[in-house]
Amino acid sequence: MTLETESEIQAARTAADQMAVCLARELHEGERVFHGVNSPLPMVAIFLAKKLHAPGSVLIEVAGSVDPRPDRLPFSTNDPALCQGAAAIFSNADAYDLFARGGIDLMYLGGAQIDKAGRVNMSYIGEPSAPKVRLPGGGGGSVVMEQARRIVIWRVVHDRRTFVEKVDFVTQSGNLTRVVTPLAVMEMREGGLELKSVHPGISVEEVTGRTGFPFDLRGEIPETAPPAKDELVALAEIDPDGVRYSEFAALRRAPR
Amino acid sequence: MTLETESEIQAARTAADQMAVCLARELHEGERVFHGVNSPLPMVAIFLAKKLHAPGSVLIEVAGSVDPRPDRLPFSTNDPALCQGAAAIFSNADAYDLFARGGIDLMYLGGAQIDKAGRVNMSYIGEPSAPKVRLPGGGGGSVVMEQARRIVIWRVVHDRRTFVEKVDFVTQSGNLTRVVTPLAVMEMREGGLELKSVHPGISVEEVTGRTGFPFDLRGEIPETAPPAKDELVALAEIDPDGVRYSEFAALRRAPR
Amino acid sequence: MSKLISLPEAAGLVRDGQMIALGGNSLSRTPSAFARELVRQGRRGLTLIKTAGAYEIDLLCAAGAVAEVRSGYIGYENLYGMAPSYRRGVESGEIRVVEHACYSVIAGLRASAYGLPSQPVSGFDGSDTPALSGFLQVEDPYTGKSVYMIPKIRPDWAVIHVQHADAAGNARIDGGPFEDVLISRASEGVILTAERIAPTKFFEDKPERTNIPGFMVDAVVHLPGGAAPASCYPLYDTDEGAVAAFLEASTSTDASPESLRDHLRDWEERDHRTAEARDYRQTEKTE
Amino acid sequence: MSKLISLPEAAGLVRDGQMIALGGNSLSRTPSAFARELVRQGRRGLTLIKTAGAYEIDLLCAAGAVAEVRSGYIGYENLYGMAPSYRRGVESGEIRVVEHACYSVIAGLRASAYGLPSQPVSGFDGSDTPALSGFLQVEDPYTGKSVYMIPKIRPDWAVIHVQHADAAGNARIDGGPFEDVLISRASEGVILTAERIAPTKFFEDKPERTNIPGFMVDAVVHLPGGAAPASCYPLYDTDEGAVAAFLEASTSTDASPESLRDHLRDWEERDHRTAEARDYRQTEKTE
Repeated sequence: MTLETESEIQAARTAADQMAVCLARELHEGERVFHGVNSPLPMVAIFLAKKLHAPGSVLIEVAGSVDPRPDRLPFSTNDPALCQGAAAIFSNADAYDLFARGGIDLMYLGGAQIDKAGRVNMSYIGEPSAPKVRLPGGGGGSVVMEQARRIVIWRVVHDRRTFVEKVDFVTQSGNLTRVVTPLAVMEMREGGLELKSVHPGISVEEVTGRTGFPFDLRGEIPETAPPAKDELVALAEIDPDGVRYSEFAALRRAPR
Repeated sequence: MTLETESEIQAARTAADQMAVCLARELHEGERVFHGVNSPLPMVAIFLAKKLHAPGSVLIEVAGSVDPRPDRLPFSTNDPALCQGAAAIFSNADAYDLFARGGIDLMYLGGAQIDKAGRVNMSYIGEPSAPKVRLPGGGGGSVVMEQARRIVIWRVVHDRRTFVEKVDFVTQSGNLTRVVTPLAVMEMREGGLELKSVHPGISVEEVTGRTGFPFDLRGEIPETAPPAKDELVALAEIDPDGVRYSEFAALRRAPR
Repeated sequence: MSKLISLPEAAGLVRDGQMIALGGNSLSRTPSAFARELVRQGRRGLTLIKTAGAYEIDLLCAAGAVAEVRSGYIGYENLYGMAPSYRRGVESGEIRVVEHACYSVIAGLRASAYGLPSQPVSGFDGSDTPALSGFLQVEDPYTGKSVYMIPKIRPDWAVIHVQHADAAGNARIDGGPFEDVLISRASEGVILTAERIAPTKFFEDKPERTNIPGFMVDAVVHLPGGAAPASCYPLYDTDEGAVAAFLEASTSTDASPESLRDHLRDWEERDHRTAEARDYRQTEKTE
Repeated sequence: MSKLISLPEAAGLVRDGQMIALGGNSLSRTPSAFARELVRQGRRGLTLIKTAGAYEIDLLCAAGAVAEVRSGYIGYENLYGMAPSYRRGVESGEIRVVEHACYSVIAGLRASAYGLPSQPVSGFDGSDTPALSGFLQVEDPYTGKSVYMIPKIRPDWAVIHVQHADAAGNARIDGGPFEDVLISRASEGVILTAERIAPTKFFEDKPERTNIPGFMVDAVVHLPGGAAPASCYPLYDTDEGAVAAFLEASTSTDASPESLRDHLRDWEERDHRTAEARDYRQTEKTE
């Protein structure tokens, strides 16, 4: 592992906090929200929203538990700890059925490649018949993206390999409303993904330089509201172990 | 209620015992067997077979329990008592799925009308659009008859209204092997239902006279093997309350 | 936020002309008190969904509350015979029937639960039912085999009587679940009547045993004995005398409307009593 | 009649070229020891079915045991990254992939469980997956809407690690059931590995809690710790060190065959020990 500089570490922490807060703000009171495997930031964001402005929202998480209240947030989002305090446990099929009949308001989704049209690749880099990289696959996402009412994508890497002109393979598309990265928040509009806001300390030029498709920059691009004090306090309370940092290479907790 | 004569009562008891034994003989060791609602005689027959020659057969009954061991056989075949001693309980859907994938060897089925071709009506007497009688419907039977490996029909009434030339409505058909009545056992052959055996004390003429379709009588029609001593002893043990008699009008237990 | 309301309030959620899936099976864990309350409130034009039904369907038919029934079997089994009011309603043309097998009712409910316009069902070859009910076939694109598709059945309400519920709507069923988990998923809304209101901790201790999660449920009525005269395992058996009395009254055609009023009056106190006064044995075991 | 056999005997039921559905999900309640035993026995040409898999799929891929994978997701989540042996096998063309969503795997399994040639699945518009995998559409006969049909997935074996089983094959799962009930219904045969062999009375006391009835099950292996290094709720957590060590060894391409042998040898004693010697905490609670 490369040794990270103190400033790189601090920047990553700031970005993780900003992303957790941005993701939490997307969840509204009373909504039903789902996160999949491999989703530490969305998991933290959901518990943050539930603590702040959406206490009545209902989390259905990928291990099947409905509205768990774990003692501590686990690093794996498929951890049995996420059954703690749940009053019900679903089979996976039961959860996907809920999506299929329109019962999920919001899902947080990942993606290895995302293009201007909001299409997501989680399957192959290169030709599927002879792939350069076999990615893990879309998991639940590749069907549910058009079933959840709203899809919010998060990526901790913001570069031209991730945000591409055209994805190599469309694992799924549909219902995308926001993309949250360490640099900015994008919004799905008629013409495709556009810059909604740029995080404090990040320039629009940096974002455009690290994005593989163009934005409409004719209007002013506002600054993302930084984490408010109550958001930071709540974050520290619900995630004292720093699960939200675990997706960042600079901050990655090495496996024991 | 009409008062039954002593001899009528005795004849009905004999017929019920004979039918229970004939039905039990149809279940083979190790098979999976299902009975539906409204099936006292098959229920008794299954427990009789399990006690005698098919201890390893598996009963899936309509209330969902798998291989129950009730303290006493209930009069309703949909009674919660049929959950006692079961190591598993199915939803109805789970049981029907088992049929659908070919997992049931034997099902006992009723039927208001049965014709020579082995087609069964449990739905309508007369035209379905303006029925003379709305029957209860086929229940599970109307799909599973072609899914179980073997279907055995039992009827406690043997008359020309039940065994008809052609049913008014085909609720279902398929996989029929035997029909057991108070008079005889019929067998499904190439040309349709034929007489396999006639119960002791019943003449072939009585059976043909009370059946609405013709039998091939060129060969000799054997007598049904009467209940053996061990069968009668086992019957008395597993059904001391006489659940097997409850389908016979002459013996019907009046509701309290 | 408690979802506990009274039986009259809960029955008031159902509007004339709506489609209701009824929980339980035959004379087991039937939402009987809820059906009686729908009759007291004069509900009309209902479409009833049930794989195999008896008393509560027959009662609603007796009251003229029913426009359509989609079911595999309606009857009381051999102890009591056919359902006279259902039968009369169908034979007179007052009640429309969509002829089903239990398994095709399940398929239609699955279509709804799975977000599909229709669900294939195996079987049904060699039956007049699909033609009568207008069930259509498609050709399986892989094998070329013809398969019947059952159109989606999406009830406005699932009404389910359970042994255990909490104020948030979490529900646990003891004994056979019948189709109750499926109808809770297939329906627009869910109304529970419950023998016992348990603390939420009861569900949190064994979340695997929760059949219906609270977020799917709209209303909970604390209603001990709410399945009677049907049975509720393991709390009480079918009240055979009450079933027989109801049937006797509704079989005599001339006395029917009056006897129905008597029947409803006989049960009214039990249906509307507060949960403290309990006729039916109530165990407080927590597994 | 007891169905209890040893792990080598149980793995011996699986033949080269068969299709296996694996229980659990990701690094939870994975039939890990069973997968290791398949590798020890040199099994080849397997088709693996799992909605979301990690270690046991990757291990079987590392051993060259796998011809085809049908899955929604194969990877270790962010703590460890992608599944290197699976990835290598697919990229080299050695392993065939039928690209799926988790929900389309479920649909294919449902087709098998429901006795259907194929099962419709909602969603999948606007995805390249159906075209790549050859999933075909039919027109719903009622609405005219196009629906993707997923062909039946009928595994030869479902292999499921459970907390509780008896000698007759009754099984109870604590925590999330994932797809395990479905794969038990969809598969030709069922093999259980179990943390604990309970008396049948344990199941009779709460028959509603039995996820898999014994008559569906062919073999039961008493195998405490059989999910490790994956977790088995609530008995043990994921052994992160062991997962990381396995990954590190299988990522260094040159050392791969040898390191795999080492890995199997490291676990052999635990996988083959008699049930008395237990590394993993074993509670004997009966609810």
